[in-house]
Amino acid sequence: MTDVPYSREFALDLVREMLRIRRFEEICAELYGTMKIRGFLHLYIGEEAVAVGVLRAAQAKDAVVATYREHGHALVRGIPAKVILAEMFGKASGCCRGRGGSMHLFDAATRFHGGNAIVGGGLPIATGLALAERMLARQGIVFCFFGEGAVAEGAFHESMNLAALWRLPVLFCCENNLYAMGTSLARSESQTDLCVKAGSYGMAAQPVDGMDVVAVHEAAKSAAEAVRAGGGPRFLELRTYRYRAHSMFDPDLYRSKEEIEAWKKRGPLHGLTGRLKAQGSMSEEDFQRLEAEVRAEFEEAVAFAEAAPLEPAADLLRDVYTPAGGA
Amino acid sequence: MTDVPYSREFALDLVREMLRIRRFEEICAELYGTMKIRGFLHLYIGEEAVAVGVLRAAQAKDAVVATYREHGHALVRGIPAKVILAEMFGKASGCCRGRGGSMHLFDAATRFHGGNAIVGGGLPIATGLALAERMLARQGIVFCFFGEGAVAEGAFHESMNLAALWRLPVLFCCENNLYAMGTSLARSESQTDLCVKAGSYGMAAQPVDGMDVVAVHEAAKSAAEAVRAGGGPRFLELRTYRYRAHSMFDPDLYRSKEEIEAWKKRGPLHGLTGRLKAQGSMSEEDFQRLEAEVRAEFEEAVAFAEAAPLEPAADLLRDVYTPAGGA
Amino acid sequence: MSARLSYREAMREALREALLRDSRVLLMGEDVGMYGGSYAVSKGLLAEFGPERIRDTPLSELGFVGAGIGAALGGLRPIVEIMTVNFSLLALDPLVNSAAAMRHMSGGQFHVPMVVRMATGAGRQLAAQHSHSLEGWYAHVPGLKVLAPATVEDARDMLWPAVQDPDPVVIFEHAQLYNLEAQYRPGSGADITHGRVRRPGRDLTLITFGGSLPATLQAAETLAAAGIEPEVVDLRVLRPLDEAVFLESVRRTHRALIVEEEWRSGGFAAEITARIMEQAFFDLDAPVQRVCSAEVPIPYAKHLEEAALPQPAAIVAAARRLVRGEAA
Amino acid sequence: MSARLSYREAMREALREALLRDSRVLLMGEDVGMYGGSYAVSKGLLAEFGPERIRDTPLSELGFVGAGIGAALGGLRPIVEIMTVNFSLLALDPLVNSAAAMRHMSGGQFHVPMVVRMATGAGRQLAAQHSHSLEGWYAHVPGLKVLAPATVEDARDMLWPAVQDPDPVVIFEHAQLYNLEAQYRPGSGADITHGRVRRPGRDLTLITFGGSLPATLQAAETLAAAGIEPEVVDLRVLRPLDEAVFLESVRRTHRALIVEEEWRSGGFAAEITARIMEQAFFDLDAPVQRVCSAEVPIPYAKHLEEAALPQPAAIVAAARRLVRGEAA
Ligand SMILES: Cc1ncc(C[n+]2csc(CCOP(=O)(O)OP(=O)(O)O)c2C)c(N)n1
Ligand SMILES: Cc1ncc(C[n+]2csc(CCOP(=O)(O)OP(=O)(O)O)c2C)c(N)n1
Ligand SMILES: [Mg+2]
Ligand SMILES: [Mg+2]
Repeated sequence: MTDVPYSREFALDLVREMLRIRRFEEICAELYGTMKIRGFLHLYIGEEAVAVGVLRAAQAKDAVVATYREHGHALVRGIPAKVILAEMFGKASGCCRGRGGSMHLFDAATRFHGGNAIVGGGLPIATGLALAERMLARQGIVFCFFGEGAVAEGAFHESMNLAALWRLPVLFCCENNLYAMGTSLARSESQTDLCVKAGSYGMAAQPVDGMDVVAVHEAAKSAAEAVRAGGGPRFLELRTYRYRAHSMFDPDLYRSKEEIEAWKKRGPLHGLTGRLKAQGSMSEEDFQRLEAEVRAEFEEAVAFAEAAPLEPAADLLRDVYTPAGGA
Repeated sequence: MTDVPYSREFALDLVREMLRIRRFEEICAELYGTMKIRGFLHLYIGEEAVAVGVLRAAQAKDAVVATYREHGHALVRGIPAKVILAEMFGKASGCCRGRGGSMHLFDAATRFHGGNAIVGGGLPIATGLALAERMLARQGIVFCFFGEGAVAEGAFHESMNLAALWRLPVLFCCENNLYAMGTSLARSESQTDLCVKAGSYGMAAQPVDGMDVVAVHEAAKSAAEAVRAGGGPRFLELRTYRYRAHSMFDPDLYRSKEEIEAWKKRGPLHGLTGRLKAQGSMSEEDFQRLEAEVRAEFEEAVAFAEAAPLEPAADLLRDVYTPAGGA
Repeated sequence: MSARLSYREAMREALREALLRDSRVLLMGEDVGMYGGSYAVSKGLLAEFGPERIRDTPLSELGFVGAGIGAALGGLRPIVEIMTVNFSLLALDPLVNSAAAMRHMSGGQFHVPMVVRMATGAGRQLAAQHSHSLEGWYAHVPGLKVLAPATVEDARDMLWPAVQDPDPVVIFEHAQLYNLEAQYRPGSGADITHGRVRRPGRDLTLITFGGSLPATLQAAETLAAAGIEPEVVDLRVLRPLDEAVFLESVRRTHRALIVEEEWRSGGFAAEITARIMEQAFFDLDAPVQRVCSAEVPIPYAKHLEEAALPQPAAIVAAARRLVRGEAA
Repeated sequence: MSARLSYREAMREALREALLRDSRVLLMGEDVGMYGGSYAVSKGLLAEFGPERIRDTPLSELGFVGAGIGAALGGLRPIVEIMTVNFSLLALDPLVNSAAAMRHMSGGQFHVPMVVRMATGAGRQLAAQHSHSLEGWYAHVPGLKVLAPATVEDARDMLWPAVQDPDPVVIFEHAQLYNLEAQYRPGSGADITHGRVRRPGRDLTLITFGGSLPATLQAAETLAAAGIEPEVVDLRVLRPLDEAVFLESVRRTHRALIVEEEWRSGGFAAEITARIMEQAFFDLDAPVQRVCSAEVPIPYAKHLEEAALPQPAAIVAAARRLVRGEAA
């Protein structure tokens, strides 16, 4: 186990962000139990290293496209937890004023483009966002997240080709957690090496240990740099695992307890804290302080979401179209 | 130039079939000029070796799926020329009673499943036909033709994966004539080696000189055997060229005269006749006899199509649904 | 021979029946097997029938629907499940351009005996990409047949005739119906050509289908309690449309209100209105009215979603206005 | 400042105008560049504006329409061309699930200033997979705006306001109109919110749009010669629908006939019928009627295709029956 090659400050930031996601998701699960959150809820527990490691390589000018399993990405990207939570409570103070819910978090301020509940639906959009960056001669790049299940969709194929053909600045981040709902990768892809698939578009592709936030961050940094330098799109296969069921409706009968337990041993959070403690850059007190900060942040967020007002039903039709004069 | 490794009979059959396609297409072009044929008309001139070489590896029990550029396939498969021509005349004696026209030739007797004017539209259907072969424990395989332009479509991607994942008996025959309407392969695919693309599904793939009917036939025979033996789908990239414009509306401004002329030098028909004459298996008289036979066949076909009746307009709604009791 | 069944169980029993009666039948779609179906409809079928016939597919709606068409052409009797109507947009090309057109375009040579099942509708706070209702789009397409079972009996009994049908049949299952329970009496749902009067009445005709039937029946009871006796017609079959069933009713009641969950403009209710206009205009005492969804991508928040959907109270209010003779 | 232009040239001039006036505009689609557009609309534009702005795409309808959405979100003003409405079925998912829903679903944060142009309609013997009309489907979707320019002026002038519109706009160009020629007067088509009376009249209102306008005007002349004076309303904008223009007319003429090329059941004519039913019922002297296409995948043979489509003779016959007061 090599040393974590970061400043104490940055290392603790990575711990904090992963911890924020972990605790946030746990709270969401509870709030689902008490019916404060409804609809479909997809938790990111186990996959924290991916969003944190990748998005810490993103700059403010970049755009982010994610999926329905996007709380983690939204948090790391900087959407305030209270605004995300208010959204899931269906409140007017939510980032989408309660219209989107868990699967559709959007935030213009951080160029967070959702939240897409169509599997594969984000890839063409990310491709177009990248086209705009290039044609408008801006320096941003696009981070596009999607699950390995999306690889079978035509949208994946068409987008990979377009992005590679036009050499667009997109970093395709495939979160390979081995399952799409109950369907394992081996039962859905004739070729299970996703980097081979990506490579067939002439796109540089790299597998990454998605349980190791350092590995993820290093890979994302260098891939993002290459993309930013105009080298065309790149593909990262982030090998990870979701500890929880697909959604709150999933009886999770398609995989074994042993498999889940084996992956839990490789947990991204205690993996990093263990290394930091071993190398003496973090103490148990540091960790407890982070825990307390995160707890306080989310207590406040829950209170905010609870207290937040509902949008008047009379405003239902607002924003179907842009009001005259607006944009 | 090696000897053509076939009996005189089979070699002459190959010549005859290519000649039939060539002359048929020339007649269609003329008939389009005189407005006997209308709508979109896509000619196969230059590509004859592909349909002939591949389909001479097909058995009666096999199914065939083609595109809107399918006159050649239909002829080789055994749909009578007069019935095809009557179809293009919009007559009731046409194979689809005038409903389909040039782009939609169907024939149940020869398991000819069209004629599909949606680029890529045939691939999922071919995959399903192959699934039926397997699940009904029949011995047929499916020959699926499509242009290289279709490779960019999501339908290609999804079908290749399904067929490979389920190890279905399909032979995917990609007619790579370098252009999709006015768009060259290099301007539409980030990866122009189509066998690499096919290989990324874990599917055996082979490039073939599509101007050499012997090469095509040998490749198709062994690929079809492998598919028939249960080895799963295979992919052939048939490198060919269309001498004519995409359709009768195409001003053909996207490629050079020189390029067309260079390909014409490699013409599949005179390539084969040249070799056969050189090795003494065919004389000029043989060829002239074939020409005469073909001419007679098509003269009769044109007369038949001319004389054929129109379907009564009162029958317009027939066959939108299967009549009660029918199937 | 009568048992209490949920709509979900009824559908599962219908699938079992089809799989047992005809060895050419297979069920294919995303997560129909190992997962048990995203709405748990096919739970247990994998164990009973094995992975060839209960066939999990990759996430490839266009591909596996197209493959279903090919399978049907090849002699199988595929039942293809699409998780949600929103995702069916990915498969409209093969459904419209191939399945629906095949028989006609081939001059009667090839037909496509395929069943496509999909969940439709809102009401579970799933927001804009999982909640739409597009039954009317499918009902617009010549060559398709479109069914909307709204009762446990129909869920149980409409599938088998659909599977036997030589042409492509699309079945819409409103996601809110799956937990509906009722006493099941065999046989009454096996007709797939007719609509049905679900409640006789005389003062106006409420015309509905699928997921809107329960709200409509509930509204009818409220109206009855207030002395207005509505007749409730459940269309059941959207294409080919059984217009006789509602025209006959409207000719008696002289008033019609259509209730459905699609967006109002261009929804299927417009077609029902047009049929009545064309064929029962002189029988009408008041203009036909519609209660549909608000014209908005369905929002997540519960109160907004409720405001967007046709609720019993809105049906009651519209019916009252109609009977009192006011234009809406 | 008046010139004779074809509809095709008008559309090309409109594209040039948009490309010249706004550097964020690009035209993307299959064969828009090197080939010059499958209907030759964009011929010459590649040479003038270069391959970045006149962007040929691979055959990937889903991908490049989705990319158009992303490009619009990113600050460009893409004009996306889909060759034919049938192929647009491959791109309905991004159009409905993303483009149309984006603004509402994101609580007003993101909007999609994209224009999608596509050829629609039959009449050229292209058969079942190239001949459909699905304007009504798009007009059903909240969040989209839908235009159907039917004249040279509208072809020339509706594009620029559509490009400036902050929301996604779908433009239908009937393939039979491209060769239409007319004297062009600038400015009259620049409104994209209203329908228009194309021929004043008093005896009945013929309501139509897009490719059916010429046949309807032709029928109107035949009727006028026989002493029946129809008013002809061209909807121009299918969503948001300008109902005032036809309601006002129907209230004067008391009779309405809708002409359009979609299949009858569930086509857009049904929606027009429903609006008249709901808002002008008491003004009607006779039931509103529809002349639409036969419910059949459009066949290739000329005589069958003609039999399937709304012809002037059928419009005249229906109008006569309507004015004589017979139900159809
Ligand atoms: C087009 C489409 N098909 C099906 C679904 C239903 N669905 C939602 S999530 C999911 C699994 C996706 O798996 P993957 O892409 O691996 O992402 P993960 O959930 O594992 O993060 C499915 C099938 C959908 N939302 N969209
Ligand atoms: C889905 C779809 N998109 C576009 C078209 C229009 N179109 C017809 S043929 C063609 C070119 C196809 O090229 P290719 O697949 O290489 O076949 P080829 O014509 O060269 O035989 C195009 C773009 C279509 N028919 N279907
Ligand atoms: Mg996954
Ligand atoms: Mg080609």
